[in-house]
Amino acid sequence: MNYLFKDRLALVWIGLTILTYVSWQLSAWRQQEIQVDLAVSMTVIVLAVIKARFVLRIFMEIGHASRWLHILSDVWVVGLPIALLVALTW
Amino acid sequence: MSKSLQDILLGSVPVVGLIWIAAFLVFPGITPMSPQMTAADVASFYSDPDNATNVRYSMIVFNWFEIGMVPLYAAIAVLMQRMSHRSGPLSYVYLAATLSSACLFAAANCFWIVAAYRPDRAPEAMQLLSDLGWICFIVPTGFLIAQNLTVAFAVYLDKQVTPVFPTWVGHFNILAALAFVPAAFAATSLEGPLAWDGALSFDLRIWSFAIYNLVMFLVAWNARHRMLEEGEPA
Amino acid sequence: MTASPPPIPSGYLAKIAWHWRHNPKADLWIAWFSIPIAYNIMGICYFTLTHMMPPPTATKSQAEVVEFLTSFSDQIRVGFGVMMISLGFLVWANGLIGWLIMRMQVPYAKAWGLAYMVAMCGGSLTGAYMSGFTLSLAAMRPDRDPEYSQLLYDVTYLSFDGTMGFFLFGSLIWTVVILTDKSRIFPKWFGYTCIWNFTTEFLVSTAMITQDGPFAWDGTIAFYIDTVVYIFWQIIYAIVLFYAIRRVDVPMDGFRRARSGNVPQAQPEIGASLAPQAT
Amino acid sequence: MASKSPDSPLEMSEAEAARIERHDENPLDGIWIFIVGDLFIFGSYFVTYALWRHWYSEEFIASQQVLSQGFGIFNTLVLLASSWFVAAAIRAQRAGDYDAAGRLTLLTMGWGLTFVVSKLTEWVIKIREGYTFTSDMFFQFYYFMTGVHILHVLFGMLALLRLYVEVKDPVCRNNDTAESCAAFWHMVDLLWLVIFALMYLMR
Repeated sequence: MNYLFKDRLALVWIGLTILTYVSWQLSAWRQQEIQVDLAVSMTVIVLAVIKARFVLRIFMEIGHASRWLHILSDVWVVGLPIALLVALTW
Repeated sequence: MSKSLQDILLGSVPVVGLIWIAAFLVFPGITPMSPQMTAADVASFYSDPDNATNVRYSMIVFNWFEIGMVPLYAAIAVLMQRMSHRSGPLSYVYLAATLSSACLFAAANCFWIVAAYRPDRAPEAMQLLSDLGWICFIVPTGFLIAQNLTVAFAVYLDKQVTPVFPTWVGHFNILAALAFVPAAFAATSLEGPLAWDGALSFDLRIWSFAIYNLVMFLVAWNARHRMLEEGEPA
Repeated sequence: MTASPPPIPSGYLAKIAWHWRHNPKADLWIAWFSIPIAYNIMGICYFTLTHMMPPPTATKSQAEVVEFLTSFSDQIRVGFGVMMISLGFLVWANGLIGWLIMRMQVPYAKAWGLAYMVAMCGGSLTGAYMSGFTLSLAAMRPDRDPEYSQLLYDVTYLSFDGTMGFFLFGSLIWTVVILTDKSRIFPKWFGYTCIWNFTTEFLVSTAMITQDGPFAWDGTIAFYIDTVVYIFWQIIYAIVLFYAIRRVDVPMDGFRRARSGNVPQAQPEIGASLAPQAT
Repeated sequence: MASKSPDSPLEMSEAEAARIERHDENPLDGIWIFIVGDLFIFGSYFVTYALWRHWYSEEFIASQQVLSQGFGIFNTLVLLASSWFVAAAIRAQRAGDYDAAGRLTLLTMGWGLTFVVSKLTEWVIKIREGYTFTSDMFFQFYYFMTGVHILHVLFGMLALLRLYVEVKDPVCRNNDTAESCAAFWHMVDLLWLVIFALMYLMR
């Protein structure tokens, strides 16, 4: 089972778990007053996209795919939060 | 296998054709209902006991035999596989195209049966059912056209020394396809030749369908018997 | 029969005539050309004349439905007339695809191909024919009892969405055969794009529950995104089919053998061994 | 098979002949196109969700409170772990340790199954509480997104099964196919990360 610790895989997994915990705490931060909070929303989304990017690069090794798809995946990672920000302030 | 049994498939076609014609004569469809009839007219048409009886019995007969032309089309599809592009897609296309026409005929049949079943329904509902029946009966010619053009292409591409069908069958199929075109527009007008009781939508469509089936039956019969004489496996 | 044919002429019409007479895959190309032609005619009718795409909202009141039917009555009826004719040619596309599936190196390839053909032809029956009948009927008599007009209106758009089962299975069959095929008639990545179509067909189902919002039959998700995916996929599919026809090694029957004497890359001696039935 | 003919110039062992007959060089190539396309299709769903959420923010916020974040966190951790395991399985496969690769794949499938079960439990609990697809717009999006996602999870399970077969089959195994299967599973994971943020965490 030492393959679980190869290539910093375990490290990445711990990082992703910590990010999940952070974004959860961030969301539960002001549980009493339930209201729309764009700053929290965007932070949570950006954290999710950062996690997605880690999955794409380290777990999924999208660098092995062709250059175009690699670039497109980065476009997605950058474009999604921007598109969501636009939608949330439309 | 005895010789008479060999012809059972194609032999059933003229029998079914005659039954269709008989049922058609019983059905008041020989003089189709005008699309201009009001809802009250349509309701009184179906509540007239004579009409209702005629519709019911002719529709039952049609229901029994609605799929009866398919042996002819299947036989033509098999003959198409003997043409020079033997295993090409055209014969499958032909067979698939026949499916839809038969199904929509069945749908029209069903709507008419429902209309005649409870004629004391609200007149608006009677008119709706009758409309649905007529439109399912007259309008869906796209698949017939595809069917005809498929045979036409297959015949034109058949470059054997003795082709399965003579070339004029190709021309004839193109002609039949053209004859079916106006019926597709039957919904565009309530009167005139394009309405569903008009000369172009009704008479031309019905007659060309009848003649088409008759001619294709004769052609298929000939082709098959020529092949049997030449000793090809049946 | 083996006389070598003339070289391909340069004129546009002359080229078509040459292919008609000498191309060994003439029947396949005829079937292929029905795809761009029929789909474009249908698409134009759907978008400009019949108001099937983009669909009007499901929340229309009965009076609004009547008004809609009255104002677009002629467009709808003429549009569906054209549609009814062009529809038949979809069978050619389905037949071609089914036939190509039969050529694949898959267990039961022939059955897969037939299953595909039947599934897709059934789809055009409910999706295009039924919706065409009901909407043109409704448009034919806009003075009908508004309740029945609304009924026909609902039947139209719901039966239009109700094709999902047919197309779902069609694309599922396609996905399975392309992914298990070893002959590579279609590229593997195309098999995956069929999953997109499969999934979007699946998702139309929400339109049968909701009347308003993104999941209604005119909604962003149930209609617009699905349609964009579908059209994108349709374009890919026409292109992929084009190359598949080029690539497919047709069984050499008399017709194709006689014709392929002229095509430089054909190998008559292999063809002869593949065609025991040709005399 | 040409290889079996006695006068073939190539000497081929039985195993090699079997391999040529059965082996399809990476039957899953081109999966990257699917993955990137899928990301964009899901992206369009996410943007639609954000728009509606913006327009009906009160309603969405109120319904969002009903979801239990516990399930969300649990599912996220399960999928992250599954991604970790399948990445390790690929490392093992590359190193030629097929036993370990098989074991890791099975464990990944276990994680996947856990996710499916937990997701269905969550659904059942919500439906029992009376929140169904027709309840309101938020729940329409909730059931829709999680439903599409679980469809992908099920496809992903098939991919993992393929990966397992691949690993266990000494004739056909190859790294490309294994990577393709794993990539599909990672996509399932990363889509969930965004769905989790949008559905459970957003404020």
